[in-house]
Amino acid sequence: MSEPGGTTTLALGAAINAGLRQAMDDDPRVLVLGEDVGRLGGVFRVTDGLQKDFGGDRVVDTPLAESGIVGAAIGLAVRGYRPVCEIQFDGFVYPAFDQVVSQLAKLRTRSGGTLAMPVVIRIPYGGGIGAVEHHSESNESYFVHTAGLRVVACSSPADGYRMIQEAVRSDDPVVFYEPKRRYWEKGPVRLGPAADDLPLHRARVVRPGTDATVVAHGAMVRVALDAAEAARAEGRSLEVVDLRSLSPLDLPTLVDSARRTRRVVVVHEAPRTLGLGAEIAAELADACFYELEAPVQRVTGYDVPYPPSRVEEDFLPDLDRVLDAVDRTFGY
Amino acid sequence: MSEPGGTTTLALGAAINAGLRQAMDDDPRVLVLGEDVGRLGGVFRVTDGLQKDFGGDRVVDTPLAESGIVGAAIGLAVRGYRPVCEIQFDGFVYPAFDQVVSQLAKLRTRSGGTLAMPVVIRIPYGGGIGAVEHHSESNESYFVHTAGLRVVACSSPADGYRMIQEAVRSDDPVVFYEPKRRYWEKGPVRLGPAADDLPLHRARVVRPGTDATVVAHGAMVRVALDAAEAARAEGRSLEVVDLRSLSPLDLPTLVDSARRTRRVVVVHEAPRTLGLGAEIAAELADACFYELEAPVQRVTGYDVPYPPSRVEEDFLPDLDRVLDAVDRTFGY
Amino acid sequence: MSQPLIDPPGQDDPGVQLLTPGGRRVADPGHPLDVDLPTVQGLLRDMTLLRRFDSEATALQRQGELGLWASCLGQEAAQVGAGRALAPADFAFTSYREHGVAWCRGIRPTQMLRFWRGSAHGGWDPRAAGMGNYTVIIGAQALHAVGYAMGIQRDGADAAAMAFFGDGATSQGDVAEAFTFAAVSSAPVVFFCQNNQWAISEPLSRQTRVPLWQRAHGFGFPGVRVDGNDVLAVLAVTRAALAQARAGGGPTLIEAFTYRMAAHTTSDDPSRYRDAAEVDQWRARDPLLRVERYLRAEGVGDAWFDDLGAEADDLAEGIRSGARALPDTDPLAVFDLVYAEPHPAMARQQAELAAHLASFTGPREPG
Amino acid sequence: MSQPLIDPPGQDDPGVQLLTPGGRRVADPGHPLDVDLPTVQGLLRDMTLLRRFDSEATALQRQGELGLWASCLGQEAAQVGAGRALAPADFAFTSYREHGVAWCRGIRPTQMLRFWRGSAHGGWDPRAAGMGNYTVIIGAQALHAVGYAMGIQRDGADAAAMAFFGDGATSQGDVAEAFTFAAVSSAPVVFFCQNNQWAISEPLSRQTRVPLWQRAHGFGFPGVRVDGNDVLAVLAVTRAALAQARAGGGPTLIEAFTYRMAAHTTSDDPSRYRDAAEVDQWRARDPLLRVERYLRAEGVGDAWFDDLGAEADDLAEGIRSGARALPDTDPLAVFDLVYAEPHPAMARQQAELAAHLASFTGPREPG
Ligand SMILES: Cc1ncc(C[n+]2csc(CCOP(=O)(O)OP(=O)(O)O)c2C)c(N)n1
Ligand SMILES: Cc1ncc(C[n+]2csc(CCOP(=O)(O)OP(=O)(O)O)c2C)c(N)n1
Ligand SMILES: [Mg+2]
Ligand SMILES: [Mg+2]
Repeated sequence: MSEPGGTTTLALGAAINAGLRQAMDDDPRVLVLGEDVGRLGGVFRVTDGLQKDFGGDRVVDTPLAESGIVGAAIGLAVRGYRPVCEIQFDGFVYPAFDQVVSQLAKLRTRSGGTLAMPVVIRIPYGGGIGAVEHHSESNESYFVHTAGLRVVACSSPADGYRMIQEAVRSDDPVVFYEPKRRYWEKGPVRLGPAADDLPLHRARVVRPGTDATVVAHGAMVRVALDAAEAARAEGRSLEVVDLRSLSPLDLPTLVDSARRTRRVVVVHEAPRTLGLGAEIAAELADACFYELEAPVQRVTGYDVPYPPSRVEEDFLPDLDRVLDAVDRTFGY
Repeated sequence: MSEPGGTTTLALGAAINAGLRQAMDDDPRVLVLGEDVGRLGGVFRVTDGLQKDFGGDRVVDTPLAESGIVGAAIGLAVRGYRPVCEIQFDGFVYPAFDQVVSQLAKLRTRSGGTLAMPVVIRIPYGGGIGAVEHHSESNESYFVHTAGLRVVACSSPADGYRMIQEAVRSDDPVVFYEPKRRYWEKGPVRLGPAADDLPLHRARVVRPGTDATVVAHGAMVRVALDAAEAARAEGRSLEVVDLRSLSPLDLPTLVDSARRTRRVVVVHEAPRTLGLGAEIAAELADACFYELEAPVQRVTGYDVPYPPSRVEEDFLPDLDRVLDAVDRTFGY
Repeated sequence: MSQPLIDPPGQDDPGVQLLTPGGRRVADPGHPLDVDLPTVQGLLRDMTLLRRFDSEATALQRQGELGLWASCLGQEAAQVGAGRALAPADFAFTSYREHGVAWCRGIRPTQMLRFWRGSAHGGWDPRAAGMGNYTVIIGAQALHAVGYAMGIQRDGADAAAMAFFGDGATSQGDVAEAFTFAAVSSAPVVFFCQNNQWAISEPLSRQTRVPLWQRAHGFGFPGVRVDGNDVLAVLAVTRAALAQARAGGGPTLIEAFTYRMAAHTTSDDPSRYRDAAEVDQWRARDPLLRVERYLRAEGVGDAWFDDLGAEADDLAEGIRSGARALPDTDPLAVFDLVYAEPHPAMARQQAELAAHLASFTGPREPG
Repeated sequence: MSQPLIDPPGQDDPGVQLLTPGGRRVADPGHPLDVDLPTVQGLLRDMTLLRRFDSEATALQRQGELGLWASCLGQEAAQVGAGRALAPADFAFTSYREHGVAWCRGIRPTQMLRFWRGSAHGGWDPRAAGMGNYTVIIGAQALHAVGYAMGIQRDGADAAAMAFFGDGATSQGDVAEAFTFAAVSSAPVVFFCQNNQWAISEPLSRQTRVPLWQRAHGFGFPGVRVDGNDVLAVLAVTRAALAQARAGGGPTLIEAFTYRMAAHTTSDDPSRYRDAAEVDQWRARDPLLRVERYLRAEGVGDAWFDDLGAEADDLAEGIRSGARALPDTDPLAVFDLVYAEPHPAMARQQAELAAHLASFTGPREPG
């Protein structure tokens, strides 16, 4: 690591760790709650060292109960704290669903706007790490459909470092998705304050292009970029948009890109039916009815429970399926 | 009530009651579980009289715990029973979310196809009855997005009577939505067996038309029909499709209608973002890219927690919003 | 196979009692209470006004002014005893029935009625009142109380949180999780369970086969049953539990043994599931009557009671007019409540609804 | 404010014991057990083969043949004692660590390894085996066991269900709800909690501040602690609880006091959170060693132990070759598993994937 303000190279997991550390340094009311987040530093080590440095009162190993974690975080928020909850794996958030959907998401409305809910729920998500059942899910749709929540996903160390800090600073509840299969991938991170950064809820054109747009988030951004690189060999220029914010969607950026390229492919690991691709397809069909040369294509997980790991690669969206979908948009 | 086989007039709630009674008569392994389903007959009286006639072992007043209800139903299903769970109101299903999504929906897959899960989860849903918080939600998207579940919604007494029986007969888990504001609306019901009925997962064209299609389910079917009637006065012929099955969607029926009318409006009470309208819009945009004269329009709840009842009518899709949307489809 | 319903044992043990149904002050060495006469008068005043508010609200519901009402009739002592045990720095998280607790926190009846009228989901600023808004999802608030108490610990504050819930709620996983979180962190929280014997139509035996106060022992903290119709006993037991919590002694579960005298809510018809005789039995243990008897025996005269009656009449009149005058939420304001920070969908949809509402000239067709 | 971690009392009470760590048979009047020598030999055989399977699986994971493995090292007595107490008509619902229970239900190691290899989510037919598939979501299976037991009641069958879970699982709301459902319906279910002192990195004190067996009392049914490293005691206590359940006596919670000798799973590094000294202490209470000592004292000679060693070698060899030969799930078959009845999306997406897979000629690029 280098000096604050300088640029260093970090893996995604370490970048989020650095961001959390910065957030805790900046505001003594930021707490971390979860299973094994303390001494172990989390099963992915994203909270590594935080308990040692900030103590057991600020980095709390909770009982094994997700509803309890989120419910307690809500109470802490009422008391003025800013809890960051870790859900150990995507598939373990469901026991907390009621507290997230009926309490966390609704409390500001219920209180007539008097109670802010600055709670972050970190969820390592997605497949590709050869894990057993419930450890590879992409369940963002449930939260994107839930009014009162904000939902984001980071795809790079630089974004992981910045976005976690912005999520912690938000006075609204933020579900923060971390693409676990990218935890160990490294990238440049500029430490320290950066007022000029892209706001949390803006998408980013990570590769400009002219012939078609590929929209992705989290781990799928790399797949989209690889597809764009491969397409270049075939003489096609693909624009890649990293959504970053899943709720709200940055529609202006999406519409702008769609109007320019006139062809759109959305990629996500979540099941197809009512995955984010549905919303993006519906919105773009509406906003770009005359501009689109082809219907928005969806490259997604299938509508089955996440498959056993020995065959997961067949089920995850990959470069070939993305390129096939791009081809389809040229078939209209 | 008239003789079995004859046609009688029943309110929706009474029709579902009659269907449940028939299902319990037909198969001694059908059980009813829920809060207040026994002596009280449920807060909407949908299970009225069942405990009296079938006994406390088959109609079970459970402890006040939804995860417990669904979890116990799963165990009963493993033992060969066919439990019908009542969730008292839409907003109370979330404590059971883990059991529904991680267990009920996945157990057949997990067991390599050896364990069927013939469990029905009845949910009175939707707004318009002047209720307090959590009593007016339309949360079908969560379950439609969940692989392994089937999701249906009835809109009429005739369908309520038939569809509940088919749901109970299904060897897959079925989330069964009942539009609570229509419980007291009456309609003709043909009692007794009816082999020639529309299959559970088929949509129904409840009013044929030529100029635009309005797709709805549950309580919104009546709103769509009223809109069609009003449109006729303006010289427009609207086709109304009652989805009936929300998962799987009956795409052939939807595509057929869209190809004929070339204009589609989807109506639902659920919030707009990732509501069913998104999926239908995405699918129809894809399947009818050249046929649609306008993008699929969505008339939905807003992306806010369901509002206080004194203003709910402003938030529920109504005839005017449907007609406005139809108008919009003629503006392209 | 049918299993007979097991009656939770101890149904005839009312728990800690300091005032008999006949109005006789009794001592309980384990639960001392030092109250002067004006304090007891104050408690009866609270309960009397609360009962009047409650009956007024029931009437308003019948007149169509409220969408629903969940009566606390019969539970006044439990709610006022607990509510008055709370110190200003404490914080209460309740279900939908604790109007008496809200009353003690200084929340006005009309603020409470905003929820029941359908004008708003809340009705007061929780932080200003020291009490969260009504919570409808059974048991959810127990965890909020524990989290709040964990915050108190971190602040080093001299305060406690209190979670109120019903007998039915003890079956919810959230309540058990709250017990665990509170126990392992020794959080300054008091769990106050009003066992009013019914969860809508289900008797206590559908939720437990042992007295509820015993639940606490399995989690490693004290549980105590108190006569929930004895405001003095409730005050004493709750004060002690709160003091212990504030002093770092960890959580306590209080089971206030009481009875729901009215229907579950105005939508409910209890004649379908319970005997009038049972209700009559409990009428003899009325929480207000015993205090009145005690006060009269102590020499408080008619004049005081007449004044109180007049005050209740005034309150009722204020509630009636106040409830009718309650403004509905501005539909467009709903969009401003959801997020603290700007949100494009809220702006868009607010504009959409504004345009839609503006398009009406005459009355609208119902949906 | 920091609250010190409270050590759950009774950490030095191992619970019911019938065989000391030294191998001496002791009597417990409340827990009689009538076993002959061959039965004890059978139990040691089970534990020995299980331990060999376990170490073989750990090795296979290191070699990349398994994606993950959750070792049951140290918990053999708890699992085999409980597993052998089950009658054929009973049904077990477990977490992911109960390989010993599966072994006793006649499930073959290679069937179990399908899960850990990533070939399938299950690996056996639950109804044929009398045991549900591994359940990963902590605590969920406790409710399934109760529901199954409610079915047994309705069938009037002479059987019981058994739910296995860990110490950490006792914090989950689902487990508490299972206790409530079982208690109020007097369901024939036994809750078998293997308290192996750790939930990944969290010691027991993060989950409870009293011994776990006491949890049951708060719900109104018996709880008992048994030395989980004493296979005879576990057998006796579990047999008795199952017999009571089958006879209509309702649920029991058994806390098997044991220790997770290995890492949580092969992905875990326990050196980050626990002392080797603690592990060493528990080594002295090894569940196999004490039975060996007992059998040798009873005159069982080297020949028998040698045979057992040879049998274990054969088993290991079979596991090694069997695991490598395990077929992966056919990706297209996944679509056939989801629904029992025809489903258009399954058909469509199956065809889509089939076409996609067919399009590859060479190796694919990783995603
Ligand atoms: C999670 C959830 N499930 C079901 C309900 C419906 N419901 C409302 S009140 C009630 C009974 C509550 O009983 P209890 O906890 O004893 O409180 P009481 O009403 O007696 O004060 C039920 C089942 C709900 N509000 N929330
Ligand atoms: C709902 C849920 N939350 C979290 C996890 C992650 N997790 C897997 S095992 C485990 C610890 C379980 O501890 P315990 O119940 O004591 O069982 P043990 O592993 O010791 O056998 C955790 C937290 C999970 N599988 N499910
Ligand atoms: Mg009650
Ligand atoms: Mg453990």
